[in-house]
Amino acid sequence: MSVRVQREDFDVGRELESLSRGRPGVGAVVSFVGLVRDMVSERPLLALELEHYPGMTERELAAIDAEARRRWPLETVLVIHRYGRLTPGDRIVLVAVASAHRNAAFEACQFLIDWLKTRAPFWKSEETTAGSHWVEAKAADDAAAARWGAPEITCG
Amino acid sequence: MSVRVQREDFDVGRELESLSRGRPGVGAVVSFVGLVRDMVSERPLLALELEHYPGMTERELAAIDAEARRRWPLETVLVIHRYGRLTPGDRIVLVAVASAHRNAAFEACQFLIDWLKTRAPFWKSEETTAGSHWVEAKAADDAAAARWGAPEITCG
Amino acid sequence: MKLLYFAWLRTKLGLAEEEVTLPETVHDVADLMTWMRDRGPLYAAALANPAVIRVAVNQIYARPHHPVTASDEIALFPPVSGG
Amino acid sequence: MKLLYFAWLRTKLGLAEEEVTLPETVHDVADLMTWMRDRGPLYAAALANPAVIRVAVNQIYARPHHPVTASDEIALFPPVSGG
Repeated sequence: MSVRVQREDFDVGRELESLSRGRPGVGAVVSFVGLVRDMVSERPLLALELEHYPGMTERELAAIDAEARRRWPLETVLVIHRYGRLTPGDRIVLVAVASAHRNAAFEACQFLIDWLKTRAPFWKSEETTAGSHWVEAKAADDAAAARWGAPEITCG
Repeated sequence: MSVRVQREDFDVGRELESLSRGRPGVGAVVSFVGLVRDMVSERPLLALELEHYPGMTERELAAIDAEARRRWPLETVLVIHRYGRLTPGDRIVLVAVASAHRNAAFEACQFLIDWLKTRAPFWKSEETTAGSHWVEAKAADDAAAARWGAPEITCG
Repeated sequence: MKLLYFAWLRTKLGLAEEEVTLPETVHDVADLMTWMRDRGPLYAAALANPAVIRVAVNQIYARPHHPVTASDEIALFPPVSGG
Repeated sequence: MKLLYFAWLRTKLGLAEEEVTLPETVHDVADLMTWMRDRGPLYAAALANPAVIRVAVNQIYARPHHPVTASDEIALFPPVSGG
């Protein structure tokens, strides 16, 4: 497993290639790339500021990764998440999974990004012409994570 | 939409980049890469020979692509499938989908490869130390395609 | 009428394509399959199990009652195994 | 005890972290939240709605009855929005 939290961009082709190189049992590589869109709430987005909790982020991503490996037979898992200032078109996150068969790779990749979105301590602040505001967690993301039986994390 | 049937390898990073470049509404790119594995039926695989039906292949892939766009709101779809002689570790197929949101991209990508596997006129011949033999269609692939309500294609 | 064969159907028959004159008795895909099996033991053996034969008429999958005409390109092949 | 704040909790409180002496009344996360709200109107306002506050003890999500000690690193933050 491999988890990276970084300010810099990443090379998707090189990263995906590394998932299967030297692993002749890999028959399927499924990946998700999340990108900054140009519009939010019908306003042009100028920039996104991604804050995170160093230490806990890596720990939580490693836990999500371990959970995926417990559920599916995977050869390799890679999660790269950026932080800092990003602008429309920039890559935010890469989740990639290599497995012998495609169904495990698809399911695990979707599981990883669903859990990451509800558990990994990242917060987005959006800068538009109307100013900056913190992005609220989405009910749709909670619902997506709930499909996989995610544990609750409210503090009450 | 873009469909390519070719003998040559492809550059995954470059292809994925092209899916979102100049399309600022893209928030998610999901891709599947299929690779030649080194073992088949517990024997080392020496090579794979991929035959196809030129003309019908492109037509069928375009139809699968159109069906995906009818079902999900997608920005871009790309399917590249190789033919000819391939050896373990080689890439066989790339299916990639760009969309505003990740769920549509994941579902459409999985749909595309499931339908491709049961409808696109490609046939694999496997060469092992025991000789060459034609790969039979897999019941698991039929089942995967049936999830999406694939039309029957038996001739009776 | 142009007939194309792929994968093990091609190797069993020993040919990738042939031109045939459409017999008057053949009006649809089912008729064609019946006629093909009568063309000799090689055809009869290769086409014995309809469950493992797919037919495309002019590059589109065709069911048994799909009509066929002299100008059609007809392909016969096993279930596909790409991807 | 080290307290960390992130995202709008950090901007509302106007600080990213602080060292506090663990009061004797605080034994778990729920106690901590109660005590925090009594630290002044800024804290009371920022922590008014527990549904939008997550707590991590030593970088692991913690429920209300999770114990807290003087040597812990405790982080308070809103629901996450990465990915």
